[in-house]
Amino acid sequence: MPKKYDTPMLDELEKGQFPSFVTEMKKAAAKTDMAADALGQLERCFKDKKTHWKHGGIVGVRGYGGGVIGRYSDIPQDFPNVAHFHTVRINSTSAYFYTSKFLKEMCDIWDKYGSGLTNLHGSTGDLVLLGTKTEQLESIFAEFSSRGWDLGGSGSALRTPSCCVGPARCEWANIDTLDINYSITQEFQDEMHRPAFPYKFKFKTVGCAVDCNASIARADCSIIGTWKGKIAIDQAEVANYAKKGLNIADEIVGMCPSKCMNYDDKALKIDDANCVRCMHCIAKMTKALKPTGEKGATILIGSKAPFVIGATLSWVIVPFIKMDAPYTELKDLVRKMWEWWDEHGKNRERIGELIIRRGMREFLEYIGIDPVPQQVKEPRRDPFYFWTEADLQK
Amino acid sequence: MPKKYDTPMLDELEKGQFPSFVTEMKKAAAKTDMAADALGQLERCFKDKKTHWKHGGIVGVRGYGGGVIGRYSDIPQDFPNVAHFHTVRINSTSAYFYTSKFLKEMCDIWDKYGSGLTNLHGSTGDLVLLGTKTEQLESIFAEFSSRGWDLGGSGSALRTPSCCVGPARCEWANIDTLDINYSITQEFQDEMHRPAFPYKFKFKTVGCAVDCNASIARADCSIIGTWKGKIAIDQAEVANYAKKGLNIADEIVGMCPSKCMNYDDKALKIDDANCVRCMHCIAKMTKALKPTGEKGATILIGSKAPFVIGATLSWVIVPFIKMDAPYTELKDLVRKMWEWWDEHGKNRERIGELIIRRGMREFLEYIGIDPVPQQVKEPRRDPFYFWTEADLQK
Amino acid sequence: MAAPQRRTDIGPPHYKDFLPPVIQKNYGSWKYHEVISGGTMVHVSNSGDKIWTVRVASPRLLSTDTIRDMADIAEKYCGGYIRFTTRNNAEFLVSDEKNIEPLQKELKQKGYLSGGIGSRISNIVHTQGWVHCHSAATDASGLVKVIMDDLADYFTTKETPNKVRIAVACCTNMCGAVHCSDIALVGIHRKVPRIDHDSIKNTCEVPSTISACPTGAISPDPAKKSLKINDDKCMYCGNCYSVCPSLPISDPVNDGVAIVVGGKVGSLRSNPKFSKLAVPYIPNNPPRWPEVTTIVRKILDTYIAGAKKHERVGEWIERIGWEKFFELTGLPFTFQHIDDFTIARETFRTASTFKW
Amino acid sequence: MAAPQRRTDIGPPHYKDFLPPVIQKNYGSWKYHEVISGGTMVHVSNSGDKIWTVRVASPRLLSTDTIRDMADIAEKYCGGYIRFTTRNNAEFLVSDEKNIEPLQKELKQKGYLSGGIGSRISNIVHTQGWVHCHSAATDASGLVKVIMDDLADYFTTKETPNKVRIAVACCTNMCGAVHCSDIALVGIHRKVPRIDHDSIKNTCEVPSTISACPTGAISPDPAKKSLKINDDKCMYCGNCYSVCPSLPISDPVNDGVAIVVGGKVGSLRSNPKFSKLAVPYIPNNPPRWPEVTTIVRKILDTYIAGAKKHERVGEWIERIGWEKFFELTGLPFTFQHIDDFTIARETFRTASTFKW
Ligand code: SRM
Ligand code: SRM
Ligand code: SRM
Ligand code: SRM
Ligand code: SF4
Ligand code: SF4
Ligand code: SF4
Ligand code: SF4
Ligand code: SF4
Ligand code: SF4
Ligand code: SF4
Ligand code: SF4
Repeated sequence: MPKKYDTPMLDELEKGQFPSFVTEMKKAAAKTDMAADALGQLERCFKDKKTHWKHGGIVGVRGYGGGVIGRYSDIPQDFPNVAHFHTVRINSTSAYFYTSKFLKEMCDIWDKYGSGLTNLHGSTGDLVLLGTKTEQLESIFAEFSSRGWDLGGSGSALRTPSCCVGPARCEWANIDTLDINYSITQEFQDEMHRPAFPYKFKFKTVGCAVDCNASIARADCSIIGTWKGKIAIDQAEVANYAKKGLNIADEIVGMCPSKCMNYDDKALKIDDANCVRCMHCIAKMTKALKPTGEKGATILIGSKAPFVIGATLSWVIVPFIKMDAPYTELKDLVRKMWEWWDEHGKNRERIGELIIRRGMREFLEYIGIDPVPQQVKEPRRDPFYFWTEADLQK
Repeated sequence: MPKKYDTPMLDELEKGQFPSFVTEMKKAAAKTDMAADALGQLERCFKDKKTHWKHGGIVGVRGYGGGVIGRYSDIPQDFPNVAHFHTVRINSTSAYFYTSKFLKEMCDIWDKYGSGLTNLHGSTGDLVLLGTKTEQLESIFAEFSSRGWDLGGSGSALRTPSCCVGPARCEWANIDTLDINYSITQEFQDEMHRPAFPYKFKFKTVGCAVDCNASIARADCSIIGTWKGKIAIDQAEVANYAKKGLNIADEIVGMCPSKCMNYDDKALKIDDANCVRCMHCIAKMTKALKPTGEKGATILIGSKAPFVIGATLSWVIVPFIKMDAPYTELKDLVRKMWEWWDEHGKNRERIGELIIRRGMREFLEYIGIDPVPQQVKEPRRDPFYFWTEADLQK
Repeated sequence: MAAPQRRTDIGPPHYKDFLPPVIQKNYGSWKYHEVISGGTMVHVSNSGDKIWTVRVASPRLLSTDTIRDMADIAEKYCGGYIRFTTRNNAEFLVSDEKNIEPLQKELKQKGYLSGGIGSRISNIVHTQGWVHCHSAATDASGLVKVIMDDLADYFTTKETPNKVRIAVACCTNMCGAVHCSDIALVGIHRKVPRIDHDSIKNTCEVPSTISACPTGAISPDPAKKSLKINDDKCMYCGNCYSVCPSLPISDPVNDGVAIVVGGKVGSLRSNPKFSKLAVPYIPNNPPRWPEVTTIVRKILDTYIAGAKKHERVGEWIERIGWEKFFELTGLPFTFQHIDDFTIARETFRTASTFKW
Repeated sequence: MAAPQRRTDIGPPHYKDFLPPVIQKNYGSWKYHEVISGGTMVHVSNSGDKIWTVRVASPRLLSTDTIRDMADIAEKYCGGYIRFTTRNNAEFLVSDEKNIEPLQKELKQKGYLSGGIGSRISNIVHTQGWVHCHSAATDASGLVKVIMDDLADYFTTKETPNKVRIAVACCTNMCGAVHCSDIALVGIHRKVPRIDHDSIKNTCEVPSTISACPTGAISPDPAKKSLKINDDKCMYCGNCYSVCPSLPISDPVNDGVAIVVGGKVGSLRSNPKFSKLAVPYIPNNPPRWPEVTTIVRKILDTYIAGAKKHERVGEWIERIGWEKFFELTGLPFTFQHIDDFTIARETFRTASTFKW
């Protein structure tokens, strides 16, 4: 029977409508010593208004340089069962589809070797197993890998790629997000498991500009599905929407960012050449509007959290690229990017920061992409710029 | 009789509809040796595709540190009369109003002591006398100052302030631009004539946000007239504009940046609380619309040319300030700004650059202005910021 | 039980093995969807097949007991198929219409909270907090719980003008999408890191610690074989502590929470936007952070009252102007709101066009 | 003639002494104005008084002969009153309606070009160029002349969708409002400054030269008691030459002209905007720079064909998108167009919303 702690502050967080993480911790605490001590220490954190975790050291499984986050308590004397409390990152499936069979197996393993606490999922997209001891890591890895599962990324490595639900259950997917995500993950296993980059690298793939995976905000490489062609209009469905009370003039035409729509109470028209494919009209009138023509993706690079130079959003590198399996063009492009980053990146410098530091030209030239206006919101202001000898000869 | 040069290239620039500066130079060249050599050297520049002027040394009049730009030819052997070719900056009148009497006197003096070439006006706003020799400077100064005229600014000093035509001939002036301009100029004579700032400082005053003096782009301190109150609407005149073919829905209401206008083919309405006072509707329907209420100015700081960190536009420091003569509040504020700039500014650092370097807080606290949302387009993104001990105590 | 045979570099299993048959059949061929209620929607394929999704909230931090229970429910009504969303909700994938009602009933009876679909508030993307991270300036799960308790009606039934995406990160490393969320909370410090001169030589790499500082506040202290911090330049971001354990920065009295608002990631109507600072600091007041929930509620209410249909928080604010945002919410505008970081000048108001 | 008595710090004369009587009387009390023709307008005061303005082009560089002639004309028709505009045109201020026609006639007959009022192209704000500046990478007056010759019809009679403000600066010090103009030309260099090691110690202050370099390309060369320039970092801006005469940068073969577009300073409809790079380089081809006038004309024609009434160049481009601007004008998009200076990242396209 694990030790029980008084948790008056945390108990307050079992009240209220929303499901309580404290209840979850208590459930696990009833079963494992680790979860019990985790709960006890958390109560202490609430009381002290500070974290009681220390910086992690390097722990992991044989042959891998990542996939486990080391974590130690700073008050192990009080909570000995979380003296070690490492996290194991299991590489999730594309778009987080599971079978009950797998989930139950996973629970069995985790109750046996770990705290019984999980995160479904971590922010990057791993199936996060929260809290175990160093000596359990090899067993956990053997249990999972023998069943066909592998660890995700951590450290200066490729991190677990993730994607939106896309073609599996969404009518707007322009690309096969699940397959791209799977294919990238399989292709770059070495880059994921043996950290050798200047810093972390993340892929996120989404089927359209709605971006249900926040790819543009938190992926070094954001792959966003799009199309080249017309938006097909089913005028009967347009009429239906109007009948059901959609104010097409205000809610659709009036909110179109490129002002390329027209509606005269009879027919809706779109000037496709001026559409920026923002997805608003399509999302709000899904039965009436459908992109047609060539499908592919826009590749954007560089988003990340604020350190060191401030938060960034990914920006366009390749406006359009076909995305047919096995995605060789994309993979080759990514390898080129990594080569350049490996060569010039400083320790803890993300690829986007490096591009900002050394300039788009060097990056684009290295990866063999031409400059196009789609890469910028607007051209530069100040007329100071570099010329190469080749430019001058021209 | 001044020497005559062949100017085949420049002669090409006497062709065409627009008045020719070459013709002007030839007129002067017929009278003065200096203008003749200036013309000859210019032809050489056209042929060589490069300037033949050298860096200027420090020249000036007794007791002043500015007002004259030294200039020397790099081929004085070929053009001895422009071996020296200094520029004298005469402080122009507010809004460049002149009498023929003064202009003629000016011409007489200049034919006598200089090249007979002028700029009406320099970009900053001086009446620029183009080209004279060091030994003439005192006489020129005596001639002008004895007639009530003074030199303008140059070097690390206050530069000649300038303003739009404003109340003198414009229905939209919210402030007395000419008087403000005159009053500032008189107040800060010492700052203009004896360079003691870290770098140059420019004032430009305009009567409204139309900004007919480009104040927001090229003044360290931009003073822009505005109002707090309603836009009075003369509906009869509105109807007149409509009758005469103005498409009020498209051209006025549809172009209002704050979308605060409404027109139903009968009456025009403005939601004044949401108007940003952009001046579009007023400019296009001047007979129908008129700002009312309290008049004053917005004070913006910091615009300049691109060196060193890139071009800047001035930004709001004081959203609204009353502008009644003798403008004491403004003058005191400016003195505070200068104090802070003097204390912290590096050599050749404009005040705007200094604010960017040290942060708005330090600047605003020093000059005693509160932070208000009107000073920013949007609040900061990245949540890293300073706290003072006083903040923490609060 | 003998240890099973480990394998390496196999990657995750193929996703096809986890897709319900109706999805396998209609993969990439969905025609449209309809939102049936706050927690249920149906997708219809070109073939006419349908799949219903019943979404329930999850605290994300799940015990194996709860996961087993979800798996049981999935077996009962969904052929064993279940998925999780990118915002950590669980989705029961139903192929047979007649299973929906019993499923919803069982979920309700077991206390699951169904919702998050459509123009509503969905789950809060968040991070480890005091549950697991050494870097946390506040707790994450606790904040999520108190905010979602307060706003639960907007998860289940009530609508907002458009989706409202809330995020929480426990420090400025921002392991969530805080920097692009409609409303987000982030843990911050307000004191200069303390320097443990004794341990520094063994635990920290000096050059990377120095270059971790965004403001260049850190320099070597050769005398002490340690580091120096220029207090005037330090803005308490904590990045030095991320790379050097000997620079602890957490401080129970001065740590707390900042609120940023108006970000988004989708491109609908307007481009992706960064969140911007609304409230620079609220003290940590666990377990229920009442000041935080009050302010979040105030911001949300103001948005709901003022926004047009389909406007996201950031779109609404940009339409009315930030000056009106501060006026309408009653939040004070302080020196902290004025940027002084890398792109500060791009945020300054370079026009006299604003509202009084 | 004995030298007159000098006076100091008296400032300019009072403006009132230079205002025509009708302006003095109606000062601050103007009611409205009407544009009568490309070169004539009338302002009407609340009292009913009127003042007519007849505007003529000026090359700005004026000889005393021409100024005297203008003064004579002003005496004849304007009671001696004349003013100059902020864009260097001359304005004859007429109080008596019957003087207008004779004035216009005399101006025409003497070859003055009347225009610039209303939705037209007004005079080009410009700088010294080879006429007077040591820093000039191109000539200013020459460029102004050839462009205005080409576009003179738009000064006198033809209309543009809104005012088109053109500027010319002969180097990147930009002594005009180049950085915020509808269309502007700026002289640029394309080679690293040469270092005159011999003269440098006498002519240059080392620290200010080093800090003048926006990219940090300059460092001391203690061996030579001189400076070093890192060629890879130099972007040929010429600022070092501004502070140090021993770093000449001008180069007849590689100097030339860049074109920037889309800037404005007024707040009407949209906020003040910076100009952005349209053409990175056109060789200096005096005396008439035919490549420059062709491209300026092309940009202008495309604007006139595409803009809505009242749209400024920058507003038109922002509506259609920069990708369309390059497509419609046929101007090539090059590496030089992509910013790599201080706020580069703010110009990157952080959205997948663009036009093909
Ligand atoms: C577990 C997780 C948060 C969560 O609760 O979900 C997490 C937790 C940590 N992150 Fe993170 N990050 C997690 C997703 C993210 C994300 C979001 C994403 O990936 O979509 C970001 C923002 C996007 C980005 O990559 O910039 C993120 C940005 C950071 C950063 C800042 C990186 C930067 O370039 O600025 C750090 C600092 C670092 O790398 O030293 C960091 C560091 C950390 C460390 C390893 C703490 C540290 O300083 O060493 C945290 C370990 C906590 C622990 O003890 O469990 N974490 N981290 C997420 C990973 C779970 C998973 O694998 O699924
Ligand atoms: C004469 C004039 C151009 C003209 O043809 O009209 C001019 C001419 C010079 N400017 Fe200027 N500037 C002139 C208005 C401007 C303006 C426009 C304005 O004032 O509205 C600007 C841009 C706004 C600004 O202040 O930033 C301007 C920005 C510069 C700069 C860049 C300053 C900076 O902070 O980046 C320099 C470089 C310097 O100061 O060393 C400069 C330097 C110069 C020097 C003194 C050259 C030098 O490097 O020493 C030029 C002397 C030329 C000559 O030989 O005659 N000039 N200069 C203008 C002054 C006439 C007058 O007094 O009326
Ligand atoms: C299930 C999920 C994808 C997944 O792979 O897991 C998903 C699924 C759908 N999203 Fe999403 N979105 C999901 C995360 C997102 C995200 C990412 C995020 O929140 O981090 C965004 C971007 C938010 C942003 O811009 O900041 C997102 C912005 C949208 C929007 C755009 C809303 C807007 O107008 O700004 C739509 C379109 C709409 O609602 O009209 C949309 C629409 C949809 C549709 C209707 C797409 C479809 O046709 O199937 C799906 C059901 C909508 C719903 O839940 O209301 N989804 N959706 C994610 C559910 C998260 C959750 O549990 O709540
Ligand atoms: C005379 C002058 C002021 C002065 O003190 O000298 C002046 C005078 C008037 N301006 Fe201006 N503006 C003058 C320079 C400017 C400038 C500054 C500049 O060009 O450097 C601007 C800002 C340009 C910009 O935004 O980049 C300017 C932008 C305007 C506008 C706004 C146009 C727009 O919609 O963007 C108006 C309003 C309009 O035309 O409807 C305007 C309107 C006017 C009115 C109608 C104001 C009035 O009611 O009297 C005046 C006559 C208009 C005309 O010429 O068409 N004036 N005007 C300047 C004449 C310069 C010239 O010779 O052409
Ligand atoms: S990003 Fe697009 S394709 Fe993917 S789930 Fe969202 S709406 Fe569907
Ligand atoms: S997708 Fe967006 S830009 Fe295109 S027509 Fe629809 S609303 Fe307009
Ligand atoms: S800035 Fe305003 S007040 Fe001054 S001249 Fe222009 S329109 Fe008139
Ligand atoms: S001044 Fe500008 S913002 Fe105000 S009502 Fe007129 S057009 Fe709209
Ligand atoms: S946001 Fe900071 S404190 Fe929270 S999990 Fe990430 S690194 Fe740890
Ligand atoms: S807390 Fe941030 S600003 Fe302060 S010293 Fe550390 S890294 Fe630098
Ligand atoms: S722009 Fe440059 S070259 Fe032209 S006058 Fe100004 S400083 Fe001289
Ligand atoms: S030309 Fe400009 S970039 Fe090159 S060394 Fe000189 S100041 Fe630096």
